[in-house]
Amino acid sequence: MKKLLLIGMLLIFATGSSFAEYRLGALFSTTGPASFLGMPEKQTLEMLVEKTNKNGGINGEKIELFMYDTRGVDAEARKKFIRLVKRDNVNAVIGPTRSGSTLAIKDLAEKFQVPLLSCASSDKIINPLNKYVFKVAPSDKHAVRKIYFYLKTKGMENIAILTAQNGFGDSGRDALLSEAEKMGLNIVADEKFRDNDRDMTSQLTKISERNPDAVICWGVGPAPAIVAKNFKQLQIEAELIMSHGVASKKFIELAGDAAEGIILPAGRLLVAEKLPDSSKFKSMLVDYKNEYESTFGESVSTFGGHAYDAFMIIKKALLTAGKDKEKLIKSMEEITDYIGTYGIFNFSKKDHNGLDKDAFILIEIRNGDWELLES
Amino acid sequence: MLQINQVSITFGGLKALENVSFKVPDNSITALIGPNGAGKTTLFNIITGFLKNNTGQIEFENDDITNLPPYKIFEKGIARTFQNLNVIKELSLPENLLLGIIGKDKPSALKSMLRLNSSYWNSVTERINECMVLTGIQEWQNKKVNEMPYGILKNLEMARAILSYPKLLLLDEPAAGLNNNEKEILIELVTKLKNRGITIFMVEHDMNFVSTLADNVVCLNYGRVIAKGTYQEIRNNSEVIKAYLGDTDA
Amino acid sequence: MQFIYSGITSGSIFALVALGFNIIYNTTGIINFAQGEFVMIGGMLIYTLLSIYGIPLFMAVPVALLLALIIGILFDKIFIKLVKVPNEINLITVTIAAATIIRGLAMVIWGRNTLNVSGYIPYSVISFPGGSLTSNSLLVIAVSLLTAFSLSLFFKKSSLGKAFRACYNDKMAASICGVDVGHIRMLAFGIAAFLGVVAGIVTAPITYVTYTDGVMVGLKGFAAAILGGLGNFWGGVAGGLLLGIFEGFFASILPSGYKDAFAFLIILFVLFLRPMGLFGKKKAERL
Amino acid sequence: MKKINYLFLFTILLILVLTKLLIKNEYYLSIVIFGLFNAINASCFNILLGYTGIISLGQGAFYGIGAYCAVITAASYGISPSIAILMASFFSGILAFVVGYPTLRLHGHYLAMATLGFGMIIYVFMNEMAFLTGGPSGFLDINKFTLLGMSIYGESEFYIFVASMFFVFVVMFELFDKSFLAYKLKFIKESEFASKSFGINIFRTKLLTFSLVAAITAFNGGVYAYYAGFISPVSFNFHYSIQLLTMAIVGGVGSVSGGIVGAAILTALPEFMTAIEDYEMVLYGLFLAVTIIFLPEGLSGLFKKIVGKNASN
Repeated sequence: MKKLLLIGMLLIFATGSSFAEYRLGALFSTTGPASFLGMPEKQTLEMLVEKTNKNGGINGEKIELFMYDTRGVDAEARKKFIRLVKRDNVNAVIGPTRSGSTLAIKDLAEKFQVPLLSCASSDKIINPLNKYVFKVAPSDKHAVRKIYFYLKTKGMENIAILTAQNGFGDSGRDALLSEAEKMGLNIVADEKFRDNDRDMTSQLTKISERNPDAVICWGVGPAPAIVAKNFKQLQIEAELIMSHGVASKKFIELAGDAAEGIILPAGRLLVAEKLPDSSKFKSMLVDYKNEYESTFGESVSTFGGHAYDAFMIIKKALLTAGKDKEKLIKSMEEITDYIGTYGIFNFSKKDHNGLDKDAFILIEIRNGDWELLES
Repeated sequence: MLQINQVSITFGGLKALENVSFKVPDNSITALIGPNGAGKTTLFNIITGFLKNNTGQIEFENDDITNLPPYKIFEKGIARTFQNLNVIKELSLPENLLLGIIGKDKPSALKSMLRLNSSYWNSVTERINECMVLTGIQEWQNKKVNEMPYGILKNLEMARAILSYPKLLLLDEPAAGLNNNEKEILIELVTKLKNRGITIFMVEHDMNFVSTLADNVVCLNYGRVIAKGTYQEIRNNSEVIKAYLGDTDA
Repeated sequence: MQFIYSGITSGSIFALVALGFNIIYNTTGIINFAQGEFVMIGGMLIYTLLSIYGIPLFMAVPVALLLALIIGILFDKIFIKLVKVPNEINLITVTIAAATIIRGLAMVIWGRNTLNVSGYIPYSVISFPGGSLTSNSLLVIAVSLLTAFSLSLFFKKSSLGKAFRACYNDKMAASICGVDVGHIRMLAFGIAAFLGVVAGIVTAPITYVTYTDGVMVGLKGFAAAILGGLGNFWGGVAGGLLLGIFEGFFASILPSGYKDAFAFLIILFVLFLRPMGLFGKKKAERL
Repeated sequence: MKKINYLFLFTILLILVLTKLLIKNEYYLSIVIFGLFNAINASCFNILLGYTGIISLGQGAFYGIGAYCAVITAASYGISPSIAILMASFFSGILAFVVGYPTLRLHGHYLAMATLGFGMIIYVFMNEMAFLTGGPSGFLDINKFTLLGMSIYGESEFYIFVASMFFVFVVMFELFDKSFLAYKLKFIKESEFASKSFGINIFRTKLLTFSLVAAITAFNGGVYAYYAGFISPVSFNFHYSIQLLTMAIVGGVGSVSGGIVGAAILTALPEFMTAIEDYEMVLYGLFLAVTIIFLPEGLSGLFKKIVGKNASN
């Protein structure tokens, strides 16, 4: 009985679609462990869509946004992607937040022939290349290279890594291990932690016994802040380096004094105001930052920047190509010299990311704020 | 039929049973009596394999069954009823009786699922009906279990035990909680069972009940056998009287 | 050696949560899957009182604890008491539902971000042989053990505590002797919530507060209670400390990715050897 | 012997066929497919909890083991997916036997803890054995699913396959429910003491049930993996096991329809709540709480009552 009713309801929902506007889909992980990556992405996109619509939309047509929460669960991302494509008939999809979720829907994007602009970092998203899948977040290896170059110039060779047991930490760990081999650095310790671990002293004690020159921690959420605190508590004499996963003011707030002196690779957005005036990124980043912070009353995060870039790219493509999916792909592949929050995007048929290692800059935390370590 | 040899068990220093020995002869009704805490139910649980005795052995039809798991002891032909009723409220009366059949016959699960042995199940239905008639519960078969009076539930348990065609039937306080009318029916039933060749061994408090039925009586006190014999012999045994009087004093 | 110190710190929290489990188990016979949520609520409450309303600490803590008692009692009134057929499995599932609701509400009220509570005492690192602890961790250990001791005194000495213990032993007998069992159960939830909130308050400066925190801490507390033997007061405390030390130990000798697996493996082995937990008594089965 | 409820089986079949005929939208079809996977898992959980009285919070692990084994063996040894699924199912059954051997001696909350611990251990291994499983980022190289040389791809084809699998499962479940086996298990659930003294080797029965259920769950997991085309450990963690518990309880334990109804409702529910994102968790919890508080026999119990009343009128 109930099942019949259910099907009836499903049918009513199924017939309610219209095709007037540009229909944009988005999948972000706004709950679950990756929520503090997903939330700024969601808010940024909402802000941009609203603004665009207020200013007359694209080619005079309004954008309708369909946005779902993946809860950080890959199966959920898959479900919601099908929903976007088959129920909401979207022209393109931005997201998902997490690498795992993106990989989970990679084949669907091809099957349904819908352009997907992922906000996740794993290299596997664009390699092997899938005609319909783009990535606006820089790859982990770019961040890792940036760190390793820095360590090399400082003459540090023995490195300990401490990575989160999730997709972010895992793909970071892969990059850390493979790039270390290429650049001739020694990984002296390879430890892990879980997102909900609340004490890392055991791992850090083990690390400190190996006397590394630098400890690189790759994780998101509150756990890296606890690593920073425990690191200080154990008085380990090594340089502590974090990933771009902590590039939000929240991290400094949580880690407090323990954050002082930590170095991390991050997008330029964090230090927008501190960029030299000559930087071509400055005005655009400051604008986005101010707009975001005044709209939502919280500090901007570089992850929101991914949504910003993704929206700008899709907007550009829609402006020139319209809704036709093949044309849309082609026009995205032709985008070059787009100045995004993470660097200059140069897409091509073979490169669906368009960023290089200069997407990242190194930042040091000093006096509770981000400072540019080098430009 | 059943022989208890020098059985002892201790619980954390407390001797619950001490060198208990007696026989349950073939085709008889034997009653185990004794004041509360004498170790009657403990002995029952040792016989049925739920407790492991420290020393001594138990023979059933000259087979050593000491410390066998409960289901093996049942397979030898010993069935029992319980002090606390073990019926499933959500199942009907005949369904509850199935337990006696399943354990005994061990029917093939696959055949049953694919319904390949319907003649067997027809015979089961017949056996169940027969047994309900025998125990006088057939008119309750369509009622819900939680609507049944206590006496019927006790008979249900009895019926379930009989269904497995046991050689030895252990009854744990069969008369407890029954009114006189129900007791009489029970006496009739137990006699019928004895006439069918089932040996009966029971724990019972009700002396009238014991005197009417039991061929032999064993009296336990503080874990030891203080007397055994016919009811008449036991009745005049001074130790038994002391044990019971002591019991009533307390 | 460091793993012992950090193990005792996290272990004393597991111990408090395990005590909460035990108290509810003893009065209702169920596992309260929302026990971890009480810990999260504790952190959230103290954050709200201190950081949002700016109430001084010496006032904020009693207010939070009072609220905890109220939350626990409401929990009993709303979820447990209403269940029409209060069998074990229905009650357990209703606590799962309650945990989901509490977590969802916390997300709506306090948002998804991790919140920071600043330390109650000045930060310092205290060195021990082979390791160190922060002043905040010491506070956690001290408060947890103190709470456990005062609770055990309450159960031993006060008449209300005695009524509790009567309920543990035999509900029927207790109610015949004039103990209002429903009342005791309500109080049990109050105390369990109280313990959770104590744990939440003391850990907040070390571990921060996120609305999802309750799940893991609840699970670990459950594991600790089982390890020590469900319903056994000091067993829960010992189970909590042991679990904390196991975790630290495995993280320090094994590839740390596997540490959780080994902590649970140990629990499984303990259960296989002692099916009623380390200090649990085998319940005499009524046959 | 109870009569087989042909009406129930026919209704299920009718719903499955109608779904195929009426739902053309692949999205809704995919939701139904997910629902069917959940329904099988929740029913399996129901066999354990509602019939045998085994509370297993590690069912997600068996689901995951099935999924991973099925895709790993196929990808690395070139075995055909359908054979790989069977192998995964067999392996999972054996594993359940080995795990169940010490575990099923435990009871109640201790058993719940042990199975939960088992689930956590498997979850850690799925994450950490990256060389096999791809780690937390998931397993990507899933072959196309073929059955007897036919390739099955896309929602519509998969629906036919999964729906047939589901129907076979329901028929088997119904046959089981109406066979003496269901009573045997219910006796064990109600009183281990009585069952033991009536000659039932309860440990062996429990162990076989547990293993068989694990094998079915793993089979289901294998098919799921090929349908999803991507798997990662989060899909099989402790939360999924708890979800199965809630599905079984909301639907009603101890009946064939319970797990199915529970899975249908709780799979569909979130789809209607996407608009109220922030309150989704609260509402989901409220729905659960209200069902358990006011409908002790679950939703299927409620339907039965309504149908029963109509019939008696």
